[in-house]
Amino acid sequence: MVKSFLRQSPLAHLHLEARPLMAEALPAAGISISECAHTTQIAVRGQSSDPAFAQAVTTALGIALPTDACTASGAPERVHMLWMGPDEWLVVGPAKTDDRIGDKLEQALNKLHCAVVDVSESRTVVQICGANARSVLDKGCSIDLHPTVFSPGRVVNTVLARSHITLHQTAIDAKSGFPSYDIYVHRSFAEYLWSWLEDASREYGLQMNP
Amino acid sequence: MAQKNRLTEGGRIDRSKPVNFTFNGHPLQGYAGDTLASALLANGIRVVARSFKYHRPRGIMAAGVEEANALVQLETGDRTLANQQATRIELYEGLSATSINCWPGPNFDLMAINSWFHRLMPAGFYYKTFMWPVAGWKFYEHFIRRAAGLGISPREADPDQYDQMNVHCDVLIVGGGPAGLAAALAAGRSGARVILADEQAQLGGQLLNERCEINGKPALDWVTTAETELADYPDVTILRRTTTFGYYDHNFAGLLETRTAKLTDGGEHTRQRLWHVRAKRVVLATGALERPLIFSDNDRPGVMLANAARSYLTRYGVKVGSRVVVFTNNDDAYRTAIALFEGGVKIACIIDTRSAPDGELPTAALALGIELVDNSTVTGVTGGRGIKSIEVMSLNANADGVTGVPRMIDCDVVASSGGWNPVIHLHSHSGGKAKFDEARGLFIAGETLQASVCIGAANGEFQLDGCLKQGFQAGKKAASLAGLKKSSRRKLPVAETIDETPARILWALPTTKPIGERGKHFLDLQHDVTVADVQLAARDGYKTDEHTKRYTTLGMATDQGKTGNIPGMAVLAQALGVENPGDVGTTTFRPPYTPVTLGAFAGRNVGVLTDPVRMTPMHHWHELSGCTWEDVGQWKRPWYYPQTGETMQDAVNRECLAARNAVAILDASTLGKIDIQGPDAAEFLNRIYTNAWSKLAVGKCRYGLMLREDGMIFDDGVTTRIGENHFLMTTTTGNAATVLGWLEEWLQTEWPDLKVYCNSVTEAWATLSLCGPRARDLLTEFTDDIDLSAEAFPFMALREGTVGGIAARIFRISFTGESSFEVNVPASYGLALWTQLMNAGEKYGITPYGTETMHVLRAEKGYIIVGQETDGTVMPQDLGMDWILSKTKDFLGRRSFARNDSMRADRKQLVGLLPLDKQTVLEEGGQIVAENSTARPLPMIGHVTSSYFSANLERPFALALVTDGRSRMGEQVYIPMKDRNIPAEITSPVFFDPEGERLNG
Amino acid sequence: MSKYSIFSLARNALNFHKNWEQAWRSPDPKESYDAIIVGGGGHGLATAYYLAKEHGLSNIAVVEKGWLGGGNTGRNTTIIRSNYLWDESAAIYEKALQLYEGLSQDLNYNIMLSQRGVLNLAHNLHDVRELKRRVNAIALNGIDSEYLSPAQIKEIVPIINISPHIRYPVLGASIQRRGGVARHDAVAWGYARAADALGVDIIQQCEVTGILRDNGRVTGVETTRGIIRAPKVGLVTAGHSSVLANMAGIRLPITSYPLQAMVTEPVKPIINTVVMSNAVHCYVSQSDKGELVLGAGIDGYNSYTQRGSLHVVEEQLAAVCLLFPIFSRLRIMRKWGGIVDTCPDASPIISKTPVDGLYINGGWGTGGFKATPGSGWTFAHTIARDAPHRLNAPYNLDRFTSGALIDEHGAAAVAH
Amino acid sequence: MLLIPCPFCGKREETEFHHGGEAHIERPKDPDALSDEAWAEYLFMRTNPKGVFLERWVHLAGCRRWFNMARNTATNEILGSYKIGEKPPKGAR
Ligand SMILES: Cc1cc2nc3c(=O)[nH]c(=O)nc-3n(C[C@H](O)[C@H](O)[C@H](O)COP(=O)(O)OP(=O)(O)OC[C@H]3O[C@@H](n4cnc5c(N)ncnc54)[C@H](O)[C@@H]3O)c2cc1C
Ligand SMILES: NC(=O)c1ccc[n+]([C@@H]2O[C@H](COP(=O)([O-])OP(=O)(O)OC[C@H]3O[C@@H](n4cnc5c(N)ncnc54)[C@H](O)[C@@H]3O)[C@@H](O)[C@H]2O)c1
Ligand SMILES: Cc1cc2nc3c(=O)[nH]c(=O)nc-3n(C[C@H](O)[C@H](O)[C@H](O)COP(=O)(O)O)c2cc1C
Ligand SMILES: [Zn+2]
Repeated sequence: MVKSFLRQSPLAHLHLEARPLMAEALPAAGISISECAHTTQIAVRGQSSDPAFAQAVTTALGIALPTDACTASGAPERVHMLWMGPDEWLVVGPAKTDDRIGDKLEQALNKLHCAVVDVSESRTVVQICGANARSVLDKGCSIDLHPTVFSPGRVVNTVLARSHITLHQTAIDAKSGFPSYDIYVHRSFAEYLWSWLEDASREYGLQMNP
Repeated sequence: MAQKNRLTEGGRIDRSKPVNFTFNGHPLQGYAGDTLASALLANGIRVVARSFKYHRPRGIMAAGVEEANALVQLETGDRTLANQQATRIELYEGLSATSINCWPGPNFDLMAINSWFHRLMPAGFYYKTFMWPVAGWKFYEHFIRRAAGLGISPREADPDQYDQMNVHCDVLIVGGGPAGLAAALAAGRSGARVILADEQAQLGGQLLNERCEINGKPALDWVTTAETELADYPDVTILRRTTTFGYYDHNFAGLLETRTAKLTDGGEHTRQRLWHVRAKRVVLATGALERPLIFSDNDRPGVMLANAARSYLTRYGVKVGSRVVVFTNNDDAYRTAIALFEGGVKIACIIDTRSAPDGELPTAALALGIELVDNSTVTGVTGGRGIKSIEVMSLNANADGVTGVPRMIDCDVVASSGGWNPVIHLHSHSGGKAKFDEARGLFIAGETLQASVCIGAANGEFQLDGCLKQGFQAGKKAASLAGLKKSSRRKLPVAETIDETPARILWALPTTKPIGERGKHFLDLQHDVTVADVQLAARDGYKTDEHTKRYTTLGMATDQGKTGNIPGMAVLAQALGVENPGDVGTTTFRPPYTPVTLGAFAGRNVGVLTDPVRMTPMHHWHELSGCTWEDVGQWKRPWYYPQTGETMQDAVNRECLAARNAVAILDASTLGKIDIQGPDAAEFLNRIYTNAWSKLAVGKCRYGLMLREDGMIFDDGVTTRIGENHFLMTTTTGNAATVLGWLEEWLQTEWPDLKVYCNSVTEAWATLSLCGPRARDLLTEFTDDIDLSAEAFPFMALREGTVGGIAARIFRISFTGESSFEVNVPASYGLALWTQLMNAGEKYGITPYGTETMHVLRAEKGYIIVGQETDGTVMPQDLGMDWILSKTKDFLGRRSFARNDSMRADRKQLVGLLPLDKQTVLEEGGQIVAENSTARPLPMIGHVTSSYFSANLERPFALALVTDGRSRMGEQVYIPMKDRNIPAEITSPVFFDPEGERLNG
Repeated sequence: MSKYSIFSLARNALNFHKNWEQAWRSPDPKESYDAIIVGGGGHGLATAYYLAKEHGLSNIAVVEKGWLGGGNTGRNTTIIRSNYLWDESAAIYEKALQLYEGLSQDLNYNIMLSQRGVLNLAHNLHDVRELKRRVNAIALNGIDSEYLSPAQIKEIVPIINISPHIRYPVLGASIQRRGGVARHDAVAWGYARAADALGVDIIQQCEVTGILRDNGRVTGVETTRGIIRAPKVGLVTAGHSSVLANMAGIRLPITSYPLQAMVTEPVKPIINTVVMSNAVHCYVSQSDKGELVLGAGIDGYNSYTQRGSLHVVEEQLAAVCLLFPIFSRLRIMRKWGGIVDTCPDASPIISKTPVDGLYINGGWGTGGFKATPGSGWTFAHTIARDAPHRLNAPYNLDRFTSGALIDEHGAAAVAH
Repeated sequence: MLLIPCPFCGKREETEFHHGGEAHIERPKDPDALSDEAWAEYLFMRTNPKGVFLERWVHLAGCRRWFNMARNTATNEILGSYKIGEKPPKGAR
């Protein structure tokens, strides 16, 4: 029904895919950033104290409801769920999954007092990783990202430079110890944030992934 | 005569690396490792600057941050820096510095004429004069301003970059002297995350200036070992050239790092980085600053701090003079005498205010054959641009006068020491108290409000061994309080303890005449504040420390009184007859510890990164179309789309006509959209909005008005019932976040029992608003699953389906008064749909329109804009919107209608205005008067809120708020402008299609 | 009081300035007075001065917990102007400005009033509309007020960036040429000296800790230096308005916030006027000594700490660098905070209270320095006559009940 | 620079929050029953104490939750934060 080729991420006009891949040119690049466009994002609101609610979410998605503050559940490359607040979660599905997550949730939660809102269009995701990823984030973010405090699976809603973001540490490279993060940013702020990241990364050498 | 005062060996400079620079245009040479000050001294330059008020010649008086005299203008053009302390400028190749505040130069300065009038210019003289004639101050001020001000500001934009970094740590250690280094080692060994910051390029603090030992080896070896060890700990960060400039609540500190050795130029790097540090514990190992002795004409070039003289010798291999007098009240200055003596400098004598000092250090100095003149003081200094000799006399029994025969001593330097002041600035910034140590005459840190501690010299511990011990202890304790229990059993370093005998604290030293009558006893060298000034302040009645400071400007210069404040306050205490200077106290310490560049505070929030520009999905289409932008909150919205050759009015006319006669399209994506769900959603809206919501049918839209509790209009918008328990609210662009906040606030804090969830979906949707008689025709081409006919899809209804193959919601709502379709599609399809509509709409004359046309069209209909027709003082009744106020339920703000002022009959009311000449577009913000008069004051009855030329009405028109406006229909009023009063008639605020036929069409 | 002049200065110079009289005495508090003014800021001292001068009430005391002028009077950015929107505001601020214009002579103390003009910038169309509304209203009130285009602004302030492409472009400005700055400390000291000469007792280091009442009437105050009695007590304690009112069982519509300001290192004259931008919360002028005096917006939370948060200053200075890119390399030499008492309508309170004989003057928020003479003048009238003057009648406490607020928010997100 | 303990997210920088004024001011159940004075009291009158202050904050950039906090306005010392509906920490009353 939907002509997906008409779809444009908020950074599409920057043609990031066409920018030279600088990996070879800059072997020491400390930062790599890329846009991960068109993920499915469903805001779920409900009472975590209500076992029926938690159960229904788990049934629908096959992953547990993260009830601990600032945590995620599920594997980042599959459907996963981010804690956004004591009664608020963000369900995230990879870009190419079908859009049925929302329907499944709605069905499962049908009878409960809750809200399921498809906000896939509200934000885009910028992925950042590399040796200096933490330093780049530190330039604009007041969250303590030290590995003893912030590790894979941690999620925070916070401020980066002058925009609100959700920051999710998705992984840490076993060999290098370098972290990877997903940054969720509202689409109207995306270009600003991208410019900011490019600027902050410059001193470390920046590599862009398609 | 190259570097005539440079020793052939010694110091931490690199003689193999000469560095060329110029001072006041003269080419000179120093070495890598020099500061500008040490290089100037090496070259025998004495007069570096002129003083602020009297333009007296001044030399270098310190070797660090406390320098008050030697300020220079560094470089010229866009990279120039004003008022830089020569003592803190690391020498670099090609450096060029000039003296400030003097003309033609520091050696001969025309403004020195001021010093002839010095008697007329005591503290606060300007309060007592310049009052005649009444308008005279403007004239005097002009000259005073030109004489004041030190350096010059750049005249071009700053080419350099600054940035910021936010970090957390277990322990922040400020100061990398022995105490700070020891603390860092101890904390680092326990595995803590440590930041060690020192303002200097090298760690070591006071050790850099001394020739002392730790563990029986040169102390600097220990420093190097410590640095190496610290470098091995991944969680220890050492920041050199980094000043902790401010210490704020909850252990937050601001640090300024200068990132390059070349002070003026960031090159490829950011020039400076401002660190935000949030620490669990803070250790302040900021050392102590030596204070000078205050004697007559103590500002002559060549009078300097004793430890500075030592520092130039030991650290820079520079002899500060050829015959040095050491003048002291304590043992420490004897170190200077010994060091200088051993470095080959002739010591004319040591003058001590004490009688027969017999400590280890005096004994050692005397053993070298240096002459001691005890129980004495310097009573005068001869030589204007450099000391030639000094006069010395014995102190009388009370030490408040002198006795005996004056003795003249030839010398070119007086190295003076009045003891040391712990650097408690940071402690004080964060709310910590200072307490006076009477025995030693110094202020140390008292109670702190933060998780912090002062150690080492900053804590009044002046013994190296004690500093090391305190450092280790503090570092360990801080780490443990931060939660790290690992302990190390390494041996602590030891240093020799040299017992020092007590100092004899005398503040202003007497001379042969009463103070102020012979020479000048300077307290604040940068602001030319003398002991006599402080005494005058006390006499004039400015008796608190804070009054004296402000009356005399003591401590208000760029050095913020690092050397002058404490003696100044002590002098004040004496003048007031207060025995204990602690009872007078210190003036408030404030950030920054040393000055911080504005650029560093701004960080990267400059240029394109100043503030986010929020963009809709169609932003770049608008950009390419050449639209003119309007800033609305952080959004950019197209204001109008001029075509070649068009004026703004031409473009707006064209857009307006298209909207009423063909089809026009607006990007309305910026409107706030809030998804509201839950069984109590309708009840919630009943409370928030002034009208009733329970009976709104699913699929229908309704306009709503929100009030603050004081009854004033706060926002408006259309809300649609999407399902039984599901609404979609729209808000004004500028208020989107505020309204969501408002809803959450009421839900969470006042009505937690309501089962409602609110979620922002503003950004999820692109909103394309089509209006005009051909809108339906165009849209019909794009949808086959929605019946767009007026019958099937009436005004104020919602339909869901597809548009151009994209899932869409269409609302039949209108802000223009035309038949309209607001098409909402998922945001990432917005641009595609927009482009398609533009292409397909060409045959209908589709015209994109901006906010200006939107405003004209809505005003033609008398629709208000919150923030334009309202200003926080307007109630719905004032706008004739009583119809929207429910009589059957309570809602926010309703109670306020019953207040006296709300019920006044003569409130301002919304009306229309038609300029009588049918030509003049009234000024928005124009005031309205009833009387055609040029008298001033002239009573005003209202103001123009919106005003436009209407292409559809073929005339200008306006909306206005006018006192009792609704009963003035047809009255003539005037809008006074500079040159004339413009007559206009009061009308109904609805100018177009009052029956609303087009809406439903 | 011996007169200050160039002649007295010369005369005293011969004597090494040893014979000056004290600017004011430091008497111990008497047991009772006809009136007590609590708060030795500019407003309190002006009130005392005008009580003595205009109303012949000289058996009065000004009681100050710290040092004279140590409150907001001593920490403000000294901007003076009278270009307010509403008639009520224009009237009282203009009265103040007119008193300022002769104040140095009236007090025989040079307060260095420098009428170098005050500009208020507009950065978007909404600002422009609001500014024009104000300019027109002020002019009709007979007060000088003009609207300037960017090019005209550039003529007056050559160093300002008027590029239309910056994030907050300068689209226009209002100017009041009679506006300017004055030496804040001198205003307090000048009033203190003149009031003292008229017999007013100025008592420093004396904190009021309680307000004595009997049967709904005020009878005096309790202080750290004992009880002082008086049938009339005026509270003029700015940031501490609520604290004092609470002592008399009165709650006020006031919240106290930190407000920060700062000075740069001194440089040769670079800006000859005062530039304010409410939209981006910053304002700039250059003092006679050469520092740029810069003010920020208020911090976001109640506090009595006289210090604020760093991010507020950072945001403000980023805006300064945008408007004045040449300032980026200058350095902040000192920054500080004051405590401002803000009212919901950004207008002050000069009023009787529910307690007989107790009067309050406060709520000046971020903008009361400019009002000092007018505030003292009307408050003195209110205390002396037990009834407000026409100029301050609108500023009564009742307005919060009736709803007749004087909303100067448009003007006064930051109203310096 | 306050470090504010959000009861849900833990300690975060002041910049993530928005201050909501005095806590525990309840909206009158029946506004019509109030005198103008009582309504003005609810609308405008505030304690504004120097000392311990019970105030509201919202974690705007974080979990978007409102909560209460006890803070000493004379020192900025935070005595604790607590959820809406809960009682202030000991020592704050
Ligand atoms: C940073 C900053 C910038 C500003 N900029 C401007 C500006 O540019 N233009 C402008 O017009 N206004 C400005 N203002 C506002 C202006 O400073 C104030 O409105 C004005 O100074 C208030 O004067 P005052 O005499 O009422 O208060 P204050 O000078 O504060 O005097 C009140 C006095 O009451 C005393 N006091 C308090 N409690 C007690 C007690 N219990 N017992 C005895 N005494 C007590 C205090 O110690 C204080 O001295 C600014 C304010 C600040 C903080
Ligand atoms: N005998 C005496 O009379 C006497 C007096 C004072 C000091 N001393 C000697 O001085 C040494 C004191 O050791 P210490 O470690 O306590 O102090 P220190 O003076 O050796 O070190 C303090 C360091 O802190 C730095 N610093 C100060 N403020 C700073 C700030 N805001 N930001 C960044 N860096 C800052 C300074 O540049 C310096 O490097 C000992 O060797 C002691 O014996 C002796
Ligand atoms: C208009 C104005 C100009 C000032 N100029 C200076 C100055 O040149 N040097 C300085 O050190 N402080 C200056 N200050 C700040 C004061 O030193 C002081 O910080 C301020 O009055 C607040 O008092 P406090 O810091 O003692 O709390 C100035 C203050 C004001 C209000
Ligand atoms: Zn939170």
